[in-house]
Amino acid sequence: MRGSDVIGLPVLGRGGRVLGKVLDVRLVQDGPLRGAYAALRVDALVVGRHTVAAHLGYDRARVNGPWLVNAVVNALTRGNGLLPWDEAEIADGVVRCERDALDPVPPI
Amino acid sequence: MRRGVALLLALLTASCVSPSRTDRDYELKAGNSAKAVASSVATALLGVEAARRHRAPGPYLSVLIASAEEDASSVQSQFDSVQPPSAHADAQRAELDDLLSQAVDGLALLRITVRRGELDQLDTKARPLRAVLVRLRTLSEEWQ
Amino acid sequence: MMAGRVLDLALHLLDRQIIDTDGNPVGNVDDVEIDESGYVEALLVGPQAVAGRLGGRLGEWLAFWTRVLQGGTEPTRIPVDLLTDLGSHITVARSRTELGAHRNEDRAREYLIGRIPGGRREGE
Amino acid sequence: MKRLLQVFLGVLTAIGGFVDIGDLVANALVGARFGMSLAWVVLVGVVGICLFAEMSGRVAAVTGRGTFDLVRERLGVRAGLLNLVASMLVTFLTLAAELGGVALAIELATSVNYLLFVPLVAFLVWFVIWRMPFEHMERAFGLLGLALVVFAVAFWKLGPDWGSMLHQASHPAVPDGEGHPTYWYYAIALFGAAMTPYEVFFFSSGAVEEGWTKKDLMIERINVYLGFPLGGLLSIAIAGCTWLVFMPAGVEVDHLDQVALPVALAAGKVGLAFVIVGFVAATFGAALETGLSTGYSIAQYLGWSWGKSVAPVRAARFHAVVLVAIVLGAMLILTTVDPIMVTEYSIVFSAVALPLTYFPILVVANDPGYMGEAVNSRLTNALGTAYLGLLTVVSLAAIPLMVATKAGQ
Repeated sequence: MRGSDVIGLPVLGRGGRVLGKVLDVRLVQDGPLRGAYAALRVDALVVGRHTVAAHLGYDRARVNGPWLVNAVVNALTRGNGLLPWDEAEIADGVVRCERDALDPVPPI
Repeated sequence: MRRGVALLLALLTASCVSPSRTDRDYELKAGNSAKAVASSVATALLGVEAARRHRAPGPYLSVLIASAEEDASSVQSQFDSVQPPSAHADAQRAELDDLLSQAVDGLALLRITVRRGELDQLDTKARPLRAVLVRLRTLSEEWQ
Repeated sequence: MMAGRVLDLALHLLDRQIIDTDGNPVGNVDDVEIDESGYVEALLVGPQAVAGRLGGRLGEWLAFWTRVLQGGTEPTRIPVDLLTDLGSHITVARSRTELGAHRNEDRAREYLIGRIPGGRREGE
Repeated sequence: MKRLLQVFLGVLTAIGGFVDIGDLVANALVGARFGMSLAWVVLVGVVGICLFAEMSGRVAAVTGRGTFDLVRERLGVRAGLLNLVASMLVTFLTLAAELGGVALAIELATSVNYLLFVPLVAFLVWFVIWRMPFEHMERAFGLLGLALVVFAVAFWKLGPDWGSMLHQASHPAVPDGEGHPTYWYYAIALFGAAMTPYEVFFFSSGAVEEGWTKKDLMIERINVYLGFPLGGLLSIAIAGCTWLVFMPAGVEVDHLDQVALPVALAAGKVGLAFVIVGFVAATFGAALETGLSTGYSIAQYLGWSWGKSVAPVRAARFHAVVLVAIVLGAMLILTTVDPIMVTEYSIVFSAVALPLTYFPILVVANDPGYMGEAVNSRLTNALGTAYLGLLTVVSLAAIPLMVATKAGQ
């Protein structure tokens, strides 16, 4: 599987309700040692609606200026949520899960 | 990519030439043509002024006057290709076309003089153009 | 095992510049390969990987021309074992020739730039 | 002492490098039609380019990365590509316009048709990029471009009524016989000429090439904050010259030869010689910058080796892109399309494309992950936000105004 196979897929919750699309894949560096680093393990999917807004770094990294841009981007990314990887089922170009809502996205 | 740009430019400039349907349209077109040629003639006359005061060399003046002449004659041929909608417009066409021809001829004379290196004669040879310029301005204001 | 560093794929990995062991640019992280059990196996570099991400007509078009011009359908693969730094750019412990990510650059040199006099002088 | 000289030379280079074919044409045209009533736009444009150049220079010095490297990281591969294509179209048009400008300037001195010079000019531009060290290149053409200061001399000699000039500049009004849409269309053209995006691609990539660090930032700021405003004053002097000479005579500026006429009238043959040298240097220098910018941007987006600081064979694809761009630019001009018209379109499309690169740079300049302590100050962010709004409005309004006014007729 490639990263791009997951990013962009629609995410459906319980009863086929649309929760958004996959904006990003959260990785945790806690696997066995591979070279200089511990292996990167897929931990969760970041789900939301606005792709470009999510990549600017305002929602998860520590970017917070200028004020107005921050406010607009935060409004666009407010609904973003996290879906743990082990609850996600990928088939036929959609991600399904048995959920009504997503977990909040902790900043990095 | 180049073709795309050319196409875009062509589309954007295509709106410049259009048939005129009414007398008023025609008059506006005539006025604008008079104004454009007046601008070319005035440019050339400023060049003549620079030559009279020995402030511009021949090669530069030759480029300046030649491009003014080229502009004027292209405006004239565009104006001539517009269909006059009425007898009144016919009269306007005759009047302006005559004037535009005088302007183009006058500019050509200046170009020939410059290219022969006779910069000292420019001022004399530009005399008829001054009268043409005054009339072009009058018409362009009248037909606004 | 202690809790490791958290990275977001698109935010911290994709599109970052990869630098080889000699300090030469290898390319960008155009995609990543993830294995069955959810571990990142390799970084993928090259137009073949970009085509997959672009998708649509543009992606097909890019894939087609890459196949015609370059002959391969597989991007350059950099196993994660080779990564030595994951920061604002990513460094790897091999040269770009060893990685096999040098062919296009070589081609531009061979057919065009290397043939122009002065192309081989030192940089300033 | 040596440092002082370096700063001095840097400022002079920035002044001479500020003006290119777009500034020459836009200011001359606007001066003849609108007098000083659009001078305020140059001021707004200069503040904008200072802000943008300072931010991107700082980002380049701290991260060691060029603009499109970061644009792709922030916007992703798709939006980044769209951005690259739009910016490169504009830069390519500008490159073609500059090549045409050099040829037209040589025509003024020789009266030989400019088209004959286009292949030679294209070759020379490529050759200088191929052979000349970066710093010498930038400096030589920047300093020669200072010959354009003769416009300021000519303006002073033409003896404007300073009081009425100041009044006109500070109480802008649409002149009689011009419509509001035309006025705003030319305001956008003038703004696009002052704030051309390639200046920023070149400036930040140049900073990476010259290996700037945080320590060089002070010199960079002085260059920008002194050099660009003085370059802007030079632009206003060009507009002033055509205003005084052409507006009363009812002349509209359509050719580069006309731009030089006020200087000939005021300062004679020597003045004219300065103008022609200045035209050649300014347009040639800008042709180098735009040619390099196409290579920089594409190579940065795709993660290739780039730059003049390595041997050409080690950045073969970068040099190939530069070469192809120059050849295509020369071919566009050789189709006999009017270079002045290409210039006018290039500056308006510049205004359209500006937010595409401005916005990502503004975001990265606020990202402590890249910038550490060197993130934007509150003042920079306040100004930065105001300009983001302004650039967006300008970008959205440009094309509709172009259609409505039939490109300013």
